[in-house]
Amino acid sequence: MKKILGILCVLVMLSTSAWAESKPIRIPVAAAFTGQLASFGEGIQNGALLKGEEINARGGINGQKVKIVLEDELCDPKEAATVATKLANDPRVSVLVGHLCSSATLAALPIYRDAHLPAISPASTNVSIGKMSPYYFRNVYRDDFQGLFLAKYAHHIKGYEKVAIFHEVNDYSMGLMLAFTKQAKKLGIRILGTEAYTADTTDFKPQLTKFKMMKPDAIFIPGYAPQGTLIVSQARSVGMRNVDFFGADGLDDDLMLKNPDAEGLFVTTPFLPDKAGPQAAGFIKAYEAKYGKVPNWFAANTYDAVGLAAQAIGAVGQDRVKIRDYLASLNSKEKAYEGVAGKTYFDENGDCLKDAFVKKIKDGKWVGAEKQLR
Amino acid sequence: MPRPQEVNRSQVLIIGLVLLALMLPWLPFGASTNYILRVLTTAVLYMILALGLNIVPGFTGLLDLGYVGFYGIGAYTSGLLAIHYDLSLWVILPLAALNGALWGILLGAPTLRLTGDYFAIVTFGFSELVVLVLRNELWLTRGPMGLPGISPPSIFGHPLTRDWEFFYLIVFLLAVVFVVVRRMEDSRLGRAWFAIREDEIAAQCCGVNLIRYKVTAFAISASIGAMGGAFYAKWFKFIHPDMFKFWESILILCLIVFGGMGSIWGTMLGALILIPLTEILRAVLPQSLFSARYLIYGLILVLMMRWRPEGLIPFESAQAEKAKQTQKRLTGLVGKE
Amino acid sequence: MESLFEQSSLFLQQLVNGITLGGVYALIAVGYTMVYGVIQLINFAHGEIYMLGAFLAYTMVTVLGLPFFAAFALTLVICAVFGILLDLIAYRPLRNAPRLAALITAIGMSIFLQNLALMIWGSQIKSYPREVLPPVFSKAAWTFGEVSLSWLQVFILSVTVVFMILLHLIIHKTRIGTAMRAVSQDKTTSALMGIGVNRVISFTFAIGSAMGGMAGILVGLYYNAIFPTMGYIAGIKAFAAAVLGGIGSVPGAMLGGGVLGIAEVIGAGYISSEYRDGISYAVMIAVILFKPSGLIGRQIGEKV
Amino acid sequence: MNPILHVKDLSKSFGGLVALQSVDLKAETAQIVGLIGPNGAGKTTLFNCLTGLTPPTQGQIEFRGNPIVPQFSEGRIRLLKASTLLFFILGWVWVPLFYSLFLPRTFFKVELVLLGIFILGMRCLMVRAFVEFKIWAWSLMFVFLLSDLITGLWAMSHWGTSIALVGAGFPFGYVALPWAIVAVPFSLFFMGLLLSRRVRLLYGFRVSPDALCRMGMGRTFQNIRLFFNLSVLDNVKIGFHGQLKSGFWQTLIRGRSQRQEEESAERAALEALRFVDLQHRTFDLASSLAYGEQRWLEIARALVARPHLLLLDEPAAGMNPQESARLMDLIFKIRKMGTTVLIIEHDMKVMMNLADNIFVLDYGEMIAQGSPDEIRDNPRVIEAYLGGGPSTC
Repeated sequence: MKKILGILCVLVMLSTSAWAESKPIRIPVAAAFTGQLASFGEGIQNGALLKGEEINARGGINGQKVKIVLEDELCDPKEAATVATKLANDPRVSVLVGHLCSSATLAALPIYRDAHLPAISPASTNVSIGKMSPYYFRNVYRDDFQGLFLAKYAHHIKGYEKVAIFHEVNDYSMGLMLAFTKQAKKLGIRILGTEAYTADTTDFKPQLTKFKMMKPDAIFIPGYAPQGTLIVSQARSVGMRNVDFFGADGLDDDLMLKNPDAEGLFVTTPFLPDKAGPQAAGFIKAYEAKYGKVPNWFAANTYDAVGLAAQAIGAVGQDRVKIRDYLASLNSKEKAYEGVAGKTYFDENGDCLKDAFVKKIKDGKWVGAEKQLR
Repeated sequence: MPRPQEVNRSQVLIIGLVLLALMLPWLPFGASTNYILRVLTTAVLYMILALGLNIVPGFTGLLDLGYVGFYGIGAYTSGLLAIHYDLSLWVILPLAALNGALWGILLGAPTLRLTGDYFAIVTFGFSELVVLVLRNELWLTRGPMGLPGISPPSIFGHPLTRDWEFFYLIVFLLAVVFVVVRRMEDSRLGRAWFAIREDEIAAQCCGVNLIRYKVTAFAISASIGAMGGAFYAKWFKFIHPDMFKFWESILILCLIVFGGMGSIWGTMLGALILIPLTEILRAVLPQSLFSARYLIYGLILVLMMRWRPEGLIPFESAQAEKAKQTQKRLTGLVGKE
Repeated sequence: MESLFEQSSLFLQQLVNGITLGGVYALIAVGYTMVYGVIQLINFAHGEIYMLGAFLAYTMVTVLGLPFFAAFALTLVICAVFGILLDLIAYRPLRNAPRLAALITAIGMSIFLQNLALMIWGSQIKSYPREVLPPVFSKAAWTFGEVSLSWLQVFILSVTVVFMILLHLIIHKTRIGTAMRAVSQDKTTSALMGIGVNRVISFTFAIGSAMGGMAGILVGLYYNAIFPTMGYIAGIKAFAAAVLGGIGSVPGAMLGGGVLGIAEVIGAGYISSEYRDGISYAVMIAVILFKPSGLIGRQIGEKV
Repeated sequence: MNPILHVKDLSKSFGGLVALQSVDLKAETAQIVGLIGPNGAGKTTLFNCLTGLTPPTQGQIEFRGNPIVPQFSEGRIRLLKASTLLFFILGWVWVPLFYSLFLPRTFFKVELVLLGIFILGMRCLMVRAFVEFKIWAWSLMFVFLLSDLITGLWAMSHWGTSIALVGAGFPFGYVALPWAIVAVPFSLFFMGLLLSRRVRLLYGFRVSPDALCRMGMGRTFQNIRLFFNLSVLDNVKIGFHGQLKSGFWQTLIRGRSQRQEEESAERAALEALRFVDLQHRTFDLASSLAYGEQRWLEIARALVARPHLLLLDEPAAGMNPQESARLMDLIFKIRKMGTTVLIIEHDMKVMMNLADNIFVLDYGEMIAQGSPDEIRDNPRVIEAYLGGGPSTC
C-alpha cells in the first residue's frame, strides 16, 4: 500500500512540476490544417508562425519566448470540442487563436466559456457566435456585414439588376445568402433564383442549366473555393459566357487562380495587400520572403490575432479572466489594436467592425478592384 | 448463505469496474484530469451506443448501417426539447428513447423482412436521409447552422458543468443500459433473438415470430441509440448535422466487430479500447496522417474479419460462460434441495 | 410562346445532362451488378476503385506525363488487376464465411482505400490539366437553340454504350461469359462441371473494376474534379442504379443508371437541389422495399 | 374421432416442376405415421407445407380441426376480396368526397383537385394490395392515416372546428377531421381483424410456421438446424418459446411471473433433455456435440413444448444400430404421451417395426397407404423401390 502511495506521490509531483517548468508562453492556434479546407489553414498557419517568430525576434513578451502550438480540428465540430477541452484544461494556455469554421467554433464555444478561456477567431464569420460567450472575440467582420456589403457593391458599382444565388448548404454560405438577399431586395436587385449544393457534390450542371435560362447578370457564389472553381468552369461549359461571378471571402483562395474560367471573378476580403496601410508593408515583405507568396486574408488576420493575444498577455500577464477583460476593454477606435489588416476593436459581443475590400482576378492574379465601396 | 467462492466472477468484475469509475476523477492525473475525463466520457458514451447497436447485428444477426440515424434523432429530440421547452434531462431521456423506438419501428416494420444485404443498404439510406433532413429543414433544426445553446442537464436543481459530473452521469447511464441489455439477453426475448441470429428457419419452427422479434430488437436498439444521442446533445451543448454522418455508424460497427459481435463484454471492451485510441493517434500521428485515421478502422474491420471474425470476446465464449454460470446456479440449487 | 420554348429547351438540356450522368452511373453500376450476380456480395469497395481510376489517370497524366489516351488504357488495366487483387486479398478467404463477414470486409476495404488515397493524394480537389486533354472535348458537338451537347458528353455516352454492348456480348457469347452465368446460378455445381470458379470470379472483378476505373476517369473529366471521397456518394448512387435496374443484370444496370441519372438531374432542377442525394436514396429504398427484383431483374428466391 | 392432421388433395409445384400432386394423408391422435419414398419423392416438401414454410399451390391441410391453408376456393376468396374492396371504397373515397362537396367553391383549384383525385385513386388501388399484406400498401396506409390526422387537425386550427367538421380539407388535405375520426378507428379495427388467424385464412393467408408451432406442431430437420453457438440448455429453452408469455416490459422489470416462467422453462428443458438422455451435455455448446447427439438435441427441442404432432425428418440418419433402437424406444414413449408422430425414414426395418400406418410417396404422388404388412406386399411400392426411378414415369 505504501509503495502505491509513494508512486502516486511521485506521479503527482512529476505532473505538476512538468507544467511549472515550461518556460515559453504557449499560444495555441486551432483551425483546420488538413482536410478539404487545408488551403485556408495554410494561411492561418503561416500567419501565426510568422508573427510568433517576429515576437520572439523582438525578445518575446516581457522577456518570455512565445510558442505557437498548432491544433488541427479538421473543421469538424466533434474534433473541435476535443481540442477545445484539451486547451481549456491546459493551465499553460491563457488565450488562444482559433477556429476557422463556424460550426467548429460553435462546438468549442461552451467549453471555453466554462473554462473562462478567451479565444480570438481570425476567420469565423457566422452571425450567431458573438452573443453566445463573453470569452469569444473575433477580428473579422460578420457574414451579415459582408452580405450587405456585397449587395451594395453589386448594385452601386457593378450595376447588376438580376442576380442568381448558388450557395452551399452550410452555415457560412447560408448566412451570407440570407444577408445578401435581404439587402439586394432593398436595393431593387432581382434575385432570379436561389439554388443549393452540398460540399461533396461535383455536379452543378442541373442547377447551372436552370440559371442559364434565367439569364442573370451575375451569379453570387457564397461558398468555398474548391467548389467555387468547379462551379465557374461548369457554368462556362453549359454555355454561360457573359455572366459574371462573385463571391465572398470563402472564394479568396489561390485555388481560383488556376482556373482560367474564373477571370474577372470578384470577392470581398478583409485584407488587400495593395490597399493595406504602411504597417502591412513589412508584413507582406516578410511573408513573401518566407513563404514565397502574397499573404491572403487568413494569414493577415491570424497574424493580427496572434499579435493581439501577445499584446494582451504582455499587458496583464497570463491570467485568463484578466486577458478577457483587457480584450473587452478595446472597445473604441482610439483603443484599437493596429494590425496589418486594419484596426481591431470589439463591440459588447466581441465582434469587430472592419472594412471590407473587393478584389478580382485579372490575368490569373488577385488584384484590388479599381473601384472600392466607401 | 452464499459461500465466498460462489460469488461469480462477473459480479466481482462489475463491482470492481464501478468502483474504478467512481474513483477515476479523483486520481492524480494533474492538470490533464479533465481531458482524460472527457475522453473517457466519450468512450463510455460509445460503450452505450455499441451496446445498443450490438442488439441488431450481434444478437439478431442483421447488419444495421443506419444506427447513427437514431443517434441523430435522439440528439435532435433532446436538443429541440431543451431549447424550446427547457425540459429536464430526466424527461428528455425517455422521450428521446421513445422517439428513437418509434422511428425504429417505422423503419423496421417494412424493412426487416428483407434479406441481410438489402436490409443493410436500406438502413444506410435511412441514416443518410436523416442527415439530409437535419441539414435542410431549417425551420426545425436550423440546418447547417447547428443547434447551439442547449442548456446543460441539472440534478436536483444543480446544473452540471464540470467534467466529472458528466462522467458520473454517463457511467450511471451505462449502468442502466447494461442492466437492461443483460436482462434482455438472458430472457425469452434474448433467446428468440439468438435463435434468429443462428437460424431463422429453425427459429420460426420453434415458435418465434420473426418480424415481431426483429422489430423489437430494432426498436430497442434504436431507443438506446437515441438515448445516447440525447445525452450527447446535453453534454456537448451544440449539435450539428455533420456529427451524425455515416462514418459514425461505421465507427460503432467497428467497435462491436472488434470487441466481439453479440457479446456484451466484448462490445464494451471494444469501445473502451478503440475510442481512446483516437486520442492516442492524435498524439502519435503527424498532422497530415491524423485526418486519415479512419484507415486504421477500415483495416481493423478487414483484418478482424479475416483472422478473428468473432472478435476479442467471441459470442460463443460468452455463451459458454453463461452456460457455466447457469450450471453453477442449478447445481447450487440441487445441492440445497 | 417563347417561354414555352425556353422551358422545353431547359428540359431538354437537363435531359442531356441527366443521360450523361446516368451513363456514368451505369458504368459504375455494372461492377456492382456483376459481382453481386456472381458471389452475392455488395462490393462496397467498388466506389473506391472508381476513385482510384480517376486518380491513377491523373497521376499518369501529370507526374509521368503520359498522353491522355495511353493513361486511359493503362488505368483500365491497372484497375482490372486491382480488382483481382482486392478479391484475392479481401474476399476470397471469406468465400465460405457468413455473408455478414464479407459485407463488413467490403465496408472496411472501402474505408481503408478511401483513406489511403487521402494519405497519398491529399484531400484537395484535383483536376486534369487542360493541356493534356484533347482540345475537342470542350467544344460543343451539337447545338440547338439553348441546348448543347459537348464532345465530352458524346465521348462519355459513346464509351458507355460501346462497353455495355461489348459486355453484353462477353456475357452471352463467350465461354467465360457462359461460365460466369453458370457460377452465378450455383457455385458448387459449376465447380463440379469443371468451371474454375475462382478464375471466373477474378475475371468478373477484373471487368467490373476496369469499368469502374473508366467511369472514374470520365467523371473526373466531365466535372473536372477528383478527390478521395468521390467514390463514396457515386458508389452508393451507382448501387442504387444497379438495384433499380435489377441487380445481377447488365442491361438492368444500364437502364437503372439512365433512369436514376435523369431522375436526379430533373429532381435537382425542378424539385429541390437540397434533397438531390436524397432522391437517389429514396428511389433505392423504394425499389428494395416494393420491387426488390428491380425493373428488369429476375426474382431471386431464398433457398430453404 | 377427428384426425389430428388431415391433408386433402394437396399439390405443390415449383414453376413447372410438380413436387406434390393431390396428396391425401390422415393421422390419428397418438399414432405413429410413417412416410416413405425414394429420394426426391417430395417428402420434405410435404413437411415444409405442413409446417407452413412453403405455401402449397392447392389443397387443404387441417391441423387439430383448424384449416391452415386458405380454406375457400379461388372464387370465394375473390368474392370476399371484392366485397372488402367495395367496403373500402366506401370508406376511403366516398366519405372524403362527400365532405368535400360542402366546401366553398373558391377552394377548388384545378391542380389541387387533381391531386386529391389522384390520391384518392391511389387509395382505391391499394386496397387489394393492402388486403394481400403487401408492404407498400401498409406503409402507404400508415402515411394516409397520419396525413388524415394532420390535415384534419390543421384544418381545425386554421378555420375553426365548425368548418373543419364539415370537411374543409379537400383542396389542401383532401380529407378532414370527421374523416379522420371515422377512418382511424375503422382502419385500426380492420388491421386488428386481419391479425386474427381465422380472418387471415378467410382472406387467403396461410398460417405462419411460428403460429403453427404454437398450435402444437414440432419438427426436426433432415440437415440438422440447431442454434450451434448456444448452449444445449438454451437450444431446448428456445423450443419452449411459444409456451412463455413475457415480453419486453416483463423482461425489463423481472417480476415474479417472469421469474416463474423462466424457472418453468428451465424445468421443462431439463426434463426434455433427460428424456432424450442428454442431461450430461446440458451446459455444453451445441456445436461441441457429436452428430448423433445433435439429432437427439433437435428432438428434445421439438419435444419440450409437448407438441400434439411431431414431425421427424430422417431422425435415424447417421445413427448406429444401438442408437436407432433407442430412437424407436423413444418414439414409442412419445406416442404413449399422446403425441402423434409423423416420421420420414429411409431405414425400412425401423419403419416396419415402428409405424402404425405408412404412406408411400413417389414423384409427388401418394402411391400406397396402409399397415406395414400391406405396404410390404404392395406391388407398386416394390416397383417404386426396386424397379427404380424414371422407368415408372
